[in-house]
Amino acid sequence: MRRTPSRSPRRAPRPGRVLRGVGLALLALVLAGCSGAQTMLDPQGPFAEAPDDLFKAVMVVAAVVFVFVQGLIIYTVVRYRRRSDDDELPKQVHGNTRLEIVWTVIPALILAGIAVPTVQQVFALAEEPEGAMTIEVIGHRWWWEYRYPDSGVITANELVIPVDTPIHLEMRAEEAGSADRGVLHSFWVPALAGKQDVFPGRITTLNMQADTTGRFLGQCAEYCGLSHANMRNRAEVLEQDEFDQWVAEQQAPSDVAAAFAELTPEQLEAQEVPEGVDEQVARGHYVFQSNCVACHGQISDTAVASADDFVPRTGPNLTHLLSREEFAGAIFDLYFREDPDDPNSAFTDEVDVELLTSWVRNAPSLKAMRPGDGIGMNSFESLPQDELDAVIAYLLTME
Amino acid sequence: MSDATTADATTQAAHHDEPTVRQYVEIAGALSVLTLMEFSTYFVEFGWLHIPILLTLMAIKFGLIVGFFMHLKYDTRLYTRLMVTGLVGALTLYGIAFLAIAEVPTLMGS
Amino acid sequence: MATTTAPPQARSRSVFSRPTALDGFKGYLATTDHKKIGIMYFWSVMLFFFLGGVTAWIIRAQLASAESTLVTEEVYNQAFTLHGLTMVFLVVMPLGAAFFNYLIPLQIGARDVAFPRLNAFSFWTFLFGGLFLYSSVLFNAIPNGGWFGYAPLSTQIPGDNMAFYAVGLQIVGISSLSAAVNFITTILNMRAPGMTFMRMPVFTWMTLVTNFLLLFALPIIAVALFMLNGDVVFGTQFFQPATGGDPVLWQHLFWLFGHPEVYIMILPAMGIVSEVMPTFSRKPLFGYAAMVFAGVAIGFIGFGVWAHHMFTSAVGPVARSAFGLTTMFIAVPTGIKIFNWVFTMWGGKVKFTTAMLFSVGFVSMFTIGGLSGVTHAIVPHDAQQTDTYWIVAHFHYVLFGGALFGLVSGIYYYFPKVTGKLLGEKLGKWHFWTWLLGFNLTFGPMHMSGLLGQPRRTAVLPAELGTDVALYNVLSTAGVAVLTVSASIFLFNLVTSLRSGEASGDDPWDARTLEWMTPSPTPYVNFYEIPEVTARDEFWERKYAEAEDGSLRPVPAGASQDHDPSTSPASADEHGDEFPATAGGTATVDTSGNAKASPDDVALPEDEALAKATPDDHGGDTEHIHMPDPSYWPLIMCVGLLPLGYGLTFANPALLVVGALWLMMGLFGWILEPVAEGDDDDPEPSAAAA
Amino acid sequence: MSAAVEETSLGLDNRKLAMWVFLGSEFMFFGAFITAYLMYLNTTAGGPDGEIFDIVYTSVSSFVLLMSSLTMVLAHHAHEQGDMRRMRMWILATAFQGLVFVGGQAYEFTKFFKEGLVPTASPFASSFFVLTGFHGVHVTVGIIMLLGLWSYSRVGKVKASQPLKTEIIGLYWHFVDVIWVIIFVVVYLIPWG
Repeated sequence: MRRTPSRSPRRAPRPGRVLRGVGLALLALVLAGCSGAQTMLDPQGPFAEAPDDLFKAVMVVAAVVFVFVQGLIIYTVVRYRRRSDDDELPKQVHGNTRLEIVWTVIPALILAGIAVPTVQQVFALAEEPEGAMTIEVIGHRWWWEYRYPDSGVITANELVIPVDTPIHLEMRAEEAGSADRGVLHSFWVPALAGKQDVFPGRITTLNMQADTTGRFLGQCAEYCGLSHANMRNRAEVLEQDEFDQWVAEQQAPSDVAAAFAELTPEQLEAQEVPEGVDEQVARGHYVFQSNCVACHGQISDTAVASADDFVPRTGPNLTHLLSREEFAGAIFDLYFREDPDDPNSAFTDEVDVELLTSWVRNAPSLKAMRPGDGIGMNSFESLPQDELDAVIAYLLTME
Repeated sequence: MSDATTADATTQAAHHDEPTVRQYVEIAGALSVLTLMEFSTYFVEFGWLHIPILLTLMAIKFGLIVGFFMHLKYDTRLYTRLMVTGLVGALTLYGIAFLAIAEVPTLMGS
Repeated sequence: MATTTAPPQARSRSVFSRPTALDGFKGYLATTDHKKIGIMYFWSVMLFFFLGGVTAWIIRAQLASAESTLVTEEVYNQAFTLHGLTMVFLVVMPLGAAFFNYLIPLQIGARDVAFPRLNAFSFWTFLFGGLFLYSSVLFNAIPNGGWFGYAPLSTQIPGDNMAFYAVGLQIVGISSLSAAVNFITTILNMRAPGMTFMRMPVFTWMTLVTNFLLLFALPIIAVALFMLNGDVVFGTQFFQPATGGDPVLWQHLFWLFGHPEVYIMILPAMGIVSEVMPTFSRKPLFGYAAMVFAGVAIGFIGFGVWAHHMFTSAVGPVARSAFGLTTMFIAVPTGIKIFNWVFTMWGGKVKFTTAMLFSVGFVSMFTIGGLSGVTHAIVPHDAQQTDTYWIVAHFHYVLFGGALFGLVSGIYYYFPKVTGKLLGEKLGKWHFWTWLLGFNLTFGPMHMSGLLGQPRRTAVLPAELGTDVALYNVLSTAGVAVLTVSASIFLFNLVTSLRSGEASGDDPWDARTLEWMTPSPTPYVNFYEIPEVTARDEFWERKYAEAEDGSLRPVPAGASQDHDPSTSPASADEHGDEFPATAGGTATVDTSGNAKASPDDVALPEDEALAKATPDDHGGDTEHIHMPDPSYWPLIMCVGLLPLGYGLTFANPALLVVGALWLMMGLFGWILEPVAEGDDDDPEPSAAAA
Repeated sequence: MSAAVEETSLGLDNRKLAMWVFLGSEFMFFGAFITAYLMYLNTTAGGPDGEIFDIVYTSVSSFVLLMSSLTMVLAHHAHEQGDMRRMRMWILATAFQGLVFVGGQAYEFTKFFKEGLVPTASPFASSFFVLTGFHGVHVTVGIIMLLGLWSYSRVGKVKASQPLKTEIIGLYWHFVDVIWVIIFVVVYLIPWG
């Protein structure tokens, strides 16, 4: 089950990278971690800010208590240490009721002070915000799926949301298309909100809102078995108009899919090449039909009218694969980075075809999965190389 | 009252006020009647009182058994406290857990 | 009375003759001596601590760099599951039990626990439970669902991995439950005359609270584990969403046990620190009553905070608020304890032995863990913290910086009592400072990596996160290296001190409580004479009296309240090798702690057992001292748990039957075992009275 | 009582105290099973629900178990008076009634199995069988203890001077009975639907 080297050389830290990481981390230490890919100290929206304010206030109190108690300990052990020649017994004090009351009451008062805003916030955060946009979040082993009931969009790994709009997530776990199978996950984008566990057969909710555009990282935070570490998620916050454009693009079938939609069943049966479609791409379509559709669903599934039409699926919808920047539970970059050494640098326009190919050829060798139990992607080692190339060519049309 | 026991040397001083055989049988009779009453609720509808009645009968039976058959009425209070701690602990903790489970929306299908 | 007396039972009823060996390997196998059992607990813990360390190394080596491929996800998942299980159930809990065993009878002035054979049973069950859990290695089925075993994942993992989890913990739980019944009975009922509740040492108090927590928490996990066992092995539907089973039920049951478990681990350490601090400050514990009250309060509130482990689960706002509040207010009794410890040292003459250093380290480190614990009570922000390294840092500050520092302090403090030798102070100081450094280096940076977003239980550190947390992870891994060096120093110190440590004398620390009144190493009978307790710090009160000017002066040797030279500490060195042999009794005892008994002596006529001295009979050298007899049956009975356990793991009816029959046979052998005298059976007084 | 008892701090016998301590923890044990049962009352996954119970049948076996508590306490009473013959008789009667109860339960279970109520059917079925099954295991252990007590008293291992042994086993037996008093009402009689 060891990952093949095809992944590690790409991702394994080189010495330079480690040094760079150390430098960055030192910087982060100086800034008290105010920046970072997945930090909980740099909230970007009201649902993360309110708890953060409370936390930081408590941390100030805790720091005062910390300094006081540790100072008291140090003072005591230094002041009252025994000199070697000192055999005299100290005064045998058994207690002091007044002192004891003091250190019972004062902490209780401090805690009561923390308790009031805490309880207020618990209830405030549980309310569904007004005018919220509902998105369904579905945890699979081991990737996240998002469904937009208003627009019929289905996507994976990267949650795309508009800025300044409250988002209401309705979340559940699913597996192999069954709503009451699956295990617990926890959805978490620290910059936007705290985490919330996700259950099979039950709906939990989470509110979030982003005040700034940008890309925020998260990952599954409830242990969900073998590849728990490889279940990451991102939130892509866009301006409202960019978001609307994104939705429109997602709703439109891809050019190739549209071309195939023109064909009659007989033509499809005969595996004909539609007009204006590259022959290899068309071949890839038919290979996809016989090997991939069972889990990933029809390519055109994305443009559906209502939530009722959603088809439960085992693998992510691939219609607009190239509109995402990462794949396989967001553990691999679909596009090259501007700086190959910096895993957080911006993406280029160039697809990492080699990585995508090796993923399709033998996914379980790159990511720990259990395809035998219907969890995760099968290996397609037995697929002839030309068919594999055709599928890749086909996938590369899914913009 | 206790006539059969006095002669026996092994009778414990601490136990001399324990029930006699006759009392034991009477308690068993009471338990039987209570069980019969419980049983009868199966055939009679008491409306909203149904569950409270059953629980009350159950509590009385419980009290009779632990109080007399298990001698809690005559033994040291410590035993009673141990039992009550377990009983109240179970009721409280599981009760709270039950309420906490009930507070969140139920499962989707089932 | 005609039916009363059967002739004294012949020894032939038992399959085995009652073992008599008190020394050597056989002596350990059959021992019912609480001290030997405590020592066996200790060495078993050392074994499991090593294994727990190995798993820790796997975790830290993997996380030392981002996107590491050193071990696979499967191996990593097994490692952190086993690490948690080992450290909680096979290290911290039984290390506490080692101290209960060795110290409780000594601290309350008893010769043994209430049920010595049950005590041996508890130990063997713990050991077999631990070995059972680790035997999963042989079946390539190491538990891999996390120590918390959340359903439905735990029920869906293919293979027998989580069956080993369910059954292994069940066995360990049986051990703890039987020990809890035993120790509660012992502490309530076996105290020396005059030892009222408010004169009990704080360690005894904390042990009592701990065992009550065990008593009421273990049945809950037992039920949960039975259900899990059913779901994993036998196809029941408790946690299966497909048929309407609710995974949240598992969470409630697990944490209903799991949170008291935290206090089960920390309270014994608190008790030890409460013994060490007064001794080395040469002052009584500050606010004894408050300390006891706070311990009891922690025990009570500890049962009411469980859902704070579930703030991001399917738990509604009312429950979130309620459990947030209880979680906050458990900090109050904890704070009371911390201030009382500091003020125990305040105004004292603090001597920094290694034991004291570890205790001060405990107070300091535990404070950090306590403060980060309060942040979990901020429910909205707990949704950020939970399942990150912030939590990992927190509970290691509580369980390592707290529980383990306290328990190690206890090892240094009580080593002379157990062995008669000092545990090397020079190496001890090296041990302490490297331990403190390594501990903070390992777990301090985890606060930062947690706040920066590193989740727990992830086999791979993502590259994009790795840039932020790389330094902290490297530091953590380096910290484990320091801890390894430190643990090696400790082990070396332990071994060399055992072989050639400096003789300690009976009371090397000028201590305060009853256990130090006995010679070191503790003789087989504990106390040649059960002491009469008149004060809280009984031993101290016997050693020091108030002079006319109000200051304390040592009481001259031989002038203590207790005139028997054999118990007087001042003359303890002088009584030499001649402890008055018991005339016709079961055991002749010499001061090296070895009792010699000949088979002929053991089978006593029953009426002679009546000569057993009452505590107020300070008859001196004519006293019979009745010690519990050794027995093989606890060990034999425990062996039956193995077929039963494997039967439950592999759904094998034949093994289940074998196990059940074995246990029944063991039980009957246990009951039928002839009693020499003074065991947990009746001394048959009425037969003689008639 | 005995010399051993007078020596203890509380003046109580260790074994009896330990039994009570243990029973305190047993309430938590059965409480969890009952909680799970109540939680899953309506979670039958389309399979059989509580309607399947035969109240008349169960009432009879409950009554038998209840009366076994009477014979148990009579056995203890006889033992206290040193009447070992009578004590043995009542012990046998108690064990016999326990056997009737367990046998009845076994019969009831097989009947349920035939009607489709098996432990793997639904959370409701699982929690019903585990709750009543563990109670049955407790009764069985009690029967073994009673038979042990009976045979030991025959060979003189348990003497007339030791009514405490009967009392402690009795405590366990009554506890098992008391748990059934709760189960009988909560599981069988209350029409939760």
